[in-house]
Amino acid sequence: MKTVVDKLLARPHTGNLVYSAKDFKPDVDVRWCAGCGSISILSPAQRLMPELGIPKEKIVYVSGIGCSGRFPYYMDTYGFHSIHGRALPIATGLKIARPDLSVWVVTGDGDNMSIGGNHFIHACRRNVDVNIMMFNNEVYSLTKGQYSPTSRRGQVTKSSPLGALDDPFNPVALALGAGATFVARGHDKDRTLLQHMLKRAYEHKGTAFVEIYNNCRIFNDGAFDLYTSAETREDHTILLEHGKPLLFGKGRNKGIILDGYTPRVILLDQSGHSLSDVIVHNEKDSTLAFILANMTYHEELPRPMGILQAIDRTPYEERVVEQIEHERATKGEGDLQALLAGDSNWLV
Amino acid sequence: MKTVVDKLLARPHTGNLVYSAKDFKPDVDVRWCAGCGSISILSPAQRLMPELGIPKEKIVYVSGIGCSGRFPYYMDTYGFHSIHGRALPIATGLKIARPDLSVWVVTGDGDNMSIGGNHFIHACRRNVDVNIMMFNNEVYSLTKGQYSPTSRRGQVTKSSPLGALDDPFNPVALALGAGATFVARGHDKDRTLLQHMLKRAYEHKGTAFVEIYNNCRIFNDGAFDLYTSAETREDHTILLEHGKPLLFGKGRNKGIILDGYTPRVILLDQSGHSLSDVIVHNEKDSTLAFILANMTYHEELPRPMGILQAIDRTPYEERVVEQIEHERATKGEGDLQALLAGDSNWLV
Amino acid sequence: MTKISEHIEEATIRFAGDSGDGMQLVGTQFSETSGFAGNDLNTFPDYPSEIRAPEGTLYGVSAFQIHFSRHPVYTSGDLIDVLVAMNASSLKVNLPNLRKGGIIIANKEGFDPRNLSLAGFTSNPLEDGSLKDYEVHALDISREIKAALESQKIPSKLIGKTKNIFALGMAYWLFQRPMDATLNWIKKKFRGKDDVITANIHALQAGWDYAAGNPEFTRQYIVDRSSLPQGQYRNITGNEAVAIGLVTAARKADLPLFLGSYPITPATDILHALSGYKKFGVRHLQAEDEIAGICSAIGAAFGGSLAVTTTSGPGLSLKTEAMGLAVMTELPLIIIDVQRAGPSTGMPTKPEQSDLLMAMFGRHGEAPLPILAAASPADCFDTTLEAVRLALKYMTPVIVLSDGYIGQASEPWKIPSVASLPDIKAYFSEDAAGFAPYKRDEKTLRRQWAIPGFEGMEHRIGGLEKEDGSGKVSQDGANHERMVNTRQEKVDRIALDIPDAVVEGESEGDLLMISWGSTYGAARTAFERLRKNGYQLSFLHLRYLNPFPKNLGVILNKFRRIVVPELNTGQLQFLLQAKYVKPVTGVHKVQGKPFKSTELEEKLVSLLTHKEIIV
Amino acid sequence: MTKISEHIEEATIRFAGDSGDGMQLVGTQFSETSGFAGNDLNTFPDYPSEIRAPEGTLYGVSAFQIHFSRHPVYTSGDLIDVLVAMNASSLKVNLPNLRKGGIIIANKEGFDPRNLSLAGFTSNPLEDGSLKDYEVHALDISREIKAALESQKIPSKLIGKTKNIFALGMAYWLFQRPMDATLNWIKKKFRGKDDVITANIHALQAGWDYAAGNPEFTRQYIVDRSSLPQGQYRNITGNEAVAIGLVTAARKADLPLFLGSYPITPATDILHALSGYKKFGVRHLQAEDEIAGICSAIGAAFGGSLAVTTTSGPGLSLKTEAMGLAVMTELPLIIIDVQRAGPSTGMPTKPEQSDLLMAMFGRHGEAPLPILAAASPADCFDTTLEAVRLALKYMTPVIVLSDGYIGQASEPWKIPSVASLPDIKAYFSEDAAGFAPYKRDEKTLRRQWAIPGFEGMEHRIGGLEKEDGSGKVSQDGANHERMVNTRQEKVDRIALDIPDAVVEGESEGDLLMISWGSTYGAARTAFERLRKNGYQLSFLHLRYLNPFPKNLGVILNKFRRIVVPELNTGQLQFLLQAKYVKPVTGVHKVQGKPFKSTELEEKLVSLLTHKEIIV
Ligand SMILES: Cc1ncc(C[n+]2csc(CCOP(=O)(O)OP(=O)(O)O)c2C)c(N)n1
Ligand SMILES: Cc1ncc(C[n+]2csc(CCOP(=O)(O)OP(=O)(O)O)c2C)c(N)n1
Ligand code: SF4
Ligand code: SF4
Ligand SMILES: [Mg+2]
Ligand SMILES: [Mg+2]
Repeated sequence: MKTVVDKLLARPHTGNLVYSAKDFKPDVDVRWCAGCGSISILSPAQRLMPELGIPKEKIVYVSGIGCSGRFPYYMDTYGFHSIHGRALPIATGLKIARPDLSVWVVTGDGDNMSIGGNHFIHACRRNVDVNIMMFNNEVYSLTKGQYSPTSRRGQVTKSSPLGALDDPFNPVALALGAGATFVARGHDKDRTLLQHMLKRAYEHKGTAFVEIYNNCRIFNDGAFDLYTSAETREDHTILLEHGKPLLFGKGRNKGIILDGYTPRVILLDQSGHSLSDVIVHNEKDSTLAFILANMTYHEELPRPMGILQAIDRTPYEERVVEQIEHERATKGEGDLQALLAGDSNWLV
Repeated sequence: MKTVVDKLLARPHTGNLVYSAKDFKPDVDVRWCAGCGSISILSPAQRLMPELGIPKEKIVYVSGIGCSGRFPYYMDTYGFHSIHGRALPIATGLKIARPDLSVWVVTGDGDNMSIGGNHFIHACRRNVDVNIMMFNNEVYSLTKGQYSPTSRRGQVTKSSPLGALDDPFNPVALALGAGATFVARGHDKDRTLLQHMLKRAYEHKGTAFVEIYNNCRIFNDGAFDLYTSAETREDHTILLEHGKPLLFGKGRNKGIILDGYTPRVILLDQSGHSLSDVIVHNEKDSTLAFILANMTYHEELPRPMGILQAIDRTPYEERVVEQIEHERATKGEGDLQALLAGDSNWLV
Repeated sequence: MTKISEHIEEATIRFAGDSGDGMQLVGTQFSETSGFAGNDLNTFPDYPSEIRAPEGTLYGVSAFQIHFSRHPVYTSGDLIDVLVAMNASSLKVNLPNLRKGGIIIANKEGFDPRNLSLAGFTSNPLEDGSLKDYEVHALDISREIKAALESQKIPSKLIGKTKNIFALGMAYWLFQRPMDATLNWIKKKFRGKDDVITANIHALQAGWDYAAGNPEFTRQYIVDRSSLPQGQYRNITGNEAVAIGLVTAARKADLPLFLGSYPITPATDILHALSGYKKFGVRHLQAEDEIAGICSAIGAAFGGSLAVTTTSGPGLSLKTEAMGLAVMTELPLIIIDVQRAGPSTGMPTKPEQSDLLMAMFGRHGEAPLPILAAASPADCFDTTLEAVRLALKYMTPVIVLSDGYIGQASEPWKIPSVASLPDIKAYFSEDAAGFAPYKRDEKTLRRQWAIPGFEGMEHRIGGLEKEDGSGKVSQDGANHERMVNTRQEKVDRIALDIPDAVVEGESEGDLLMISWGSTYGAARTAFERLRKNGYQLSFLHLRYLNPFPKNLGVILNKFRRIVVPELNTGQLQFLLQAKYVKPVTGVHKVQGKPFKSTELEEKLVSLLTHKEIIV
Repeated sequence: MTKISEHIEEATIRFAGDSGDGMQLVGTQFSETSGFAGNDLNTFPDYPSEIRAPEGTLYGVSAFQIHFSRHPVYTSGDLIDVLVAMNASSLKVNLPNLRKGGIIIANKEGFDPRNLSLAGFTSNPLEDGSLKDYEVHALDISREIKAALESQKIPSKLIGKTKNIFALGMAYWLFQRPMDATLNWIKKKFRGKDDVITANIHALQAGWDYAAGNPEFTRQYIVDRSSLPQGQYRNITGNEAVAIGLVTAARKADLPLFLGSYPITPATDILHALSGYKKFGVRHLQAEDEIAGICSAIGAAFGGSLAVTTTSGPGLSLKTEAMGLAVMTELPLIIIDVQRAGPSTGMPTKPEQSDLLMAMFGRHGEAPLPILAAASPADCFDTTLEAVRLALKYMTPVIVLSDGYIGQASEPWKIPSVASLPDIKAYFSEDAAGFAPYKRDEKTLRRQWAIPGFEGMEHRIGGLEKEDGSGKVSQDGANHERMVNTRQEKVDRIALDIPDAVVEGESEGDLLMISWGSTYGAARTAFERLRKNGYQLSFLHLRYLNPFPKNLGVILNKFRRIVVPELNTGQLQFLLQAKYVKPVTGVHKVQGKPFKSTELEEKLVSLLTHKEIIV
């Protein structure tokens, strides 16, 4: 049965549908520090929006608290700058209530991995169709520099003056362990890759998790240089491409093979290794995805960038709708008067 | 510097140190339903205690809320029946403050995977030396039968009269994704295995996670029969033993091989397969652990029981103590008067 | 054998036995039948916190009590007239509440040595004369059933399952109740299992016949139809009333209904009911915890749903931060708290009214929101509708307080026709031109409800303080003060939109009793009885706890003494004293049990006879 | 060039510039130096919520204010006497608070067209005469430094970094301050970087010389030593005072200290400080969220630690359920809430006093606990010690309320000798014989503290209601009521163990002002000034908000009018009215800023001149 909301939403979009990136730039000044990685993440996101070909009023950005949380103010769509760690449950309720919307969550390593950790793993499990952009700067920035669940062991911060004692989460491994269907990683210095992954995340039906390395100039400057700077990045990252062999390095002369279950680096055409020994990436193989995810903190291995896994599973909100439709199809629309009357009643 | 607590705890244990299981049975009647799996889990736990060879006052059981939460009342040690989902942070604080204690957490699939999920993954990451017994009955029992995060999709419960829409967590996979060092699984019908695993969990330095299938007679009866009943269990479970090939089935004539990264069942000495093709279990290999964990919901594969992974990583509380000792060794014991005086002060 | 049949005004019967004995079931049947018979009634199920406590134990006793009358009934009864005790423990536990001279129907099987010792009896009360003050009917139910059903050659394992039905049959005879409703129910419930049907039907009849044919039973009691207003009736519990109230309100407001909830006793029934209403398009998320429950509801509210979250005390504690967000974002949201005995886990299955001050103040910062409380099972329906009306009209979260007593108790409810129900309206933003998210309606101060999908109204909301009107983030001091006051003013203005408080009895004078929530039943009963006995006092029930009705202050000043009975240590008392700076006498009970009307009666009598104020 | 030097009673200087201009740093130096010079003082850092807001913006202005005097000082000053403005925005933002005739030292570089437009100036205030009411000294600091340091051939990028130090030098000249302390600090701070040291040393001197040699500067102001009691002093912020207070209390009680916390502005400094005190054996867990923070502390308390959790409003909201558990398990626990402007995220960097009612009632069920509030930065130390004393002596969680103002403000603190500090004792169970976890001390009602490791005292605690004494789980109604009352009584008895409230001024009469928390400073200043001006009024400061001092009721009844200034909409006012049923006049400010003493003064004067009660 249609409600007034359905009727209001049925009104046709009257304005132009061909947008440019700047249609998504509200005229407020961006309050991130000059040189903050977040600024470099914002632009591919803004450039992606016109590509979606949907009315901007159908797009919602939900964020938690953190520097990253300011994102919605800089994207001229509907937005919700919620409370710390709760962007995902809010987005979940919104998407279940409104499957017609394109729902994005912008969060941070503290917001999503620390206080929001439970909502994150349950989002991965439920597979509601929301796209998660996690700005990982390996520190709590808005609160001026404490270690986070992705900070490295030994990292010196305001709350770990003698070095952090925790080992970090491996966000992509956590997502896979929790049952996420779409898991990817990128960084603030490669906007093209980022825009591509965000597009894929948008197209993916179900929860899409994109970890984005984000350089915090003030509290953790250079944390990702090894993986993002022109000099070192070829040798220290590997770009995952579906169906392609895992090659990297200047001149792509290095590859990843499995010895036992453990990934190792080989030099092509040396020590008798050939291209055929090299692992071929397969987004649909969740075991491989986990093997790749586990490469993360091994300094002798390149850090995987790109889409680790993209498998299909019906999004949760579709199941909700199906169940309702099926029930209505078989039992008919609910009769309110009958509900009030109940199964057994009597006349006085 | 020693505090009064150190002094009080330095008092020697005066009583007998040779216990029997019944020394750990308080004289209260067990209020679990007749035939509840929990009762079968209690006894191996009680039988294990004397084996530990430590004074009972050094043992603490912390639980959350749920049927499983009653456990501490049935174990005559120190105990804390806390609030829903919070047993782990309480145990974490206790263990960091008191590394001398043997700290056990008893929780349920709702308590630990639902409301307690964040504390669970952070415990796995931090690796505080607590032993987690998760009673998984794939339902919320104390609240009289709603589906839980480990309930199967389609499961009909009071809160899913038309079938649950969620896919379940795979608790062992989640633990691995979160970085757990010790991950095991058992069930209420095999007390010997259970007692053995709990012993190993106790010996493990760091967070030990033991998922225990627990039959709820009232709200989810028979959920695990396939894996626990005498007729079916050999064919539907596989016992993981370090260094041993993965064999199962009546007469252990079936084995698990990897085809690509995917486990498959083979019949030994058929279709040209021999024992040498069969995977050999290695508790120290976290990739293998994940492969095995992923077998969980594949009905054509046997369900792994036993210890999936046991790797070494310094427990968090030891790091805390080390950091303090090191600081004291290098900078000396803190001088309170100096702390009050601060770096810069003046005379009036 | 001649039997006397006596007309009586009212009676209270209690079925008590082991968790496994099916007492809840026969209790429900007896109340349905009493309803059909035109009585007004009130029931209360009373079960152990253990799921299946060991058989025969004191803490394992499960009971169901029905108070039925030819007059209006407001409580499930103070004292028991007829106690059906299936075992020794259920006798032991309930004897203290049995009226002297009351009837005991005891199943001897439950009084074997093991049961007696579990109940802590040193000798068998059925034999040692300790029950001489009561009319005791002891029988071996199984034997009687076997005897009666011999002919039917019914498998004896089935017979064991019909003991409760046999007892029900006896109870029906005792009150001359027609059995057809139950007979139909049996046929429906066990459709397909013919042997079960026959067994039960015969057991029911056998129970009736046993009493009829047994010289011990000399009297039948007839409770005549009550003068309930004409109409179609059903029995309804408070939790059911909330659930269908929400569906109704959503239909009335023409909004989709969203529930974000996490199970918790005694609120879970609401989740259960709503999860079954798929036909009505209800979307529900059983969230990972209470925080996700309310946050998902906030998200759904942002999307244009009538959003609801349901919980009990511990869950309300966890929702505090998100409630503050709902206050700040000024989104409509219904928060239902079925209170239980705290603090902490407390006594989860027992009712209490101790969340009022937390509902009022349990958020950091200045975060006011409206609070309503339901007075009875049926009133849960109306209160829910009213909460929704206010939430939508003022764009605000609203807390509805119920409790474990009215949530699970039931009473007859006159089924309203949908058409007759009050209108409820949602106010969506209409015009993109000049749109601003915090532009307010002048009268209600309601802000805009512009949901994603509305073209040209793209905007951002959140937890940071924002500029009034534009809704832009603002950290300006003067603006903050204005917003804090506006949020308060918005709630205060609701006082102009709700009915004035109504005083019953003397319109002014010595003593005014004020009840709220489930205290209503006992308070009204006591009030009416005292009035009947010629006492001069007044009575007022408060549904609206924040804001208070606008005439409340004036009313308070018309009385020398204000008395507030509460199942807490004086929370409404505290609010009234703070707001009206007038001393209030509290009557407090914190035992995880509702007031007995007699308790209040005695208290009031002593107050009315000693004139000095007691604070 | 002759300069007059004038002795003045007190002054307020404010250094204002971009986040990057190092204003906090020079502000700190100026206050240290003023301390050394024997002034009493009070400082407040005032920085934007953005980490590094864009340069030159209004919202990016970062400032540090110092109020120093030869008399006792209780606030960081109402009006600014000297404003150092490094750019146009910092002038724009602070002008409203600059005393007419006040001095402006402006860095011309910050007044270029771009800066002017960012600040919203249409013309340059340094030139358009709009500042004629002030004494303006405009100069191009970089140029002056270059000129002065030419000889030193210092790399110009370094020079850019010394502008703030140059300005500091000017300020030092203005108040004839010795510079040695700052010189030493420079040498210490930049040890190893000789060029930086020289650059700064010369810049400082250059600033001094510039003022000294500049005919525009005709006057130096001398604020003489105050009559602070003799002793060793330091500057201390409230957050520092809490941190070292906790370490001290733990030492005094001879307990290990455990902190379970999650970062949140403005409380995080306490976590920062304690995480550095490893030498003192402090164990801390930066938890995954506030719930884990308090729960880990509860676990540590169960294990025998002095357990603490620190947070601000949103975090306190999240801790509610666990606070209830701490109340139920009766474990000692210190909960520190550094309040900020709410509701929800609100204005995170601004102070407010709006968590009082939540601290009091923000838990489901009846869950009373003691509440203390600190009055000033230094008072945070004593209040923390007192909170620990009560937590251990009564086995109860205790909430300490501070706020973002006193948390970050600093004042001179007379360094106590450890020996002189009050004793604090932990009460552990001694005897396994006859041990029961809820056996109580008769006087305090304190239950047993038997920690794991104590032989023969194995027991279980938890959130379910338990039998008094034995501590066994009990769902018995009478026991529950007894326990609810006992938990309340235990808190109430603390009133017998704390100092009586003290009235200053008239011991009875017309008007009594009651302050709590950080309102103390402005209230006392206003009170003393009014007394000096011959007004008759009285003043009382409340450290203990639950329970209130036992003589408070008696005191209230001695006055016709009670006035309570609060940075909220009347929360203490509400508590007083509810408890003492006496009307209280509230003075409310909810602007994320502390009261100015002059605001209160005016309000009080109007009250004192219009005698009718205002509620
Ligand atoms: C309930 C609550 N707890 C704590 C805070 C304080 N807080 C704000 S942001 C933040 C951490 C942010 O870290 P991250 O998510 O990594 O964001 P970043 O600033 O690094 O982008 C914290 C602890 C808060 N606002 N609310
Ligand atoms: C804060 C809070 N929320 C909800 C509840 C209600 N509750 C008690 S136990 C439980 C779920 C228990 O499920 P599980 O952990 O699987 O334990 P089981 O009873 O199945 O052993 C819930 C939702 C509670 N006690 N506290
Ligand atoms: S503090 Fe770090 S993360 Fe935050 S805006 Fe500045 S650079 Fe970016
Ligand atoms: S309800 Fe289920 S889990 Fe709980 S005690 Fe009974 S059988 Fe065990
Ligand atoms: Mg971060
Ligand atoms: Mg369970």
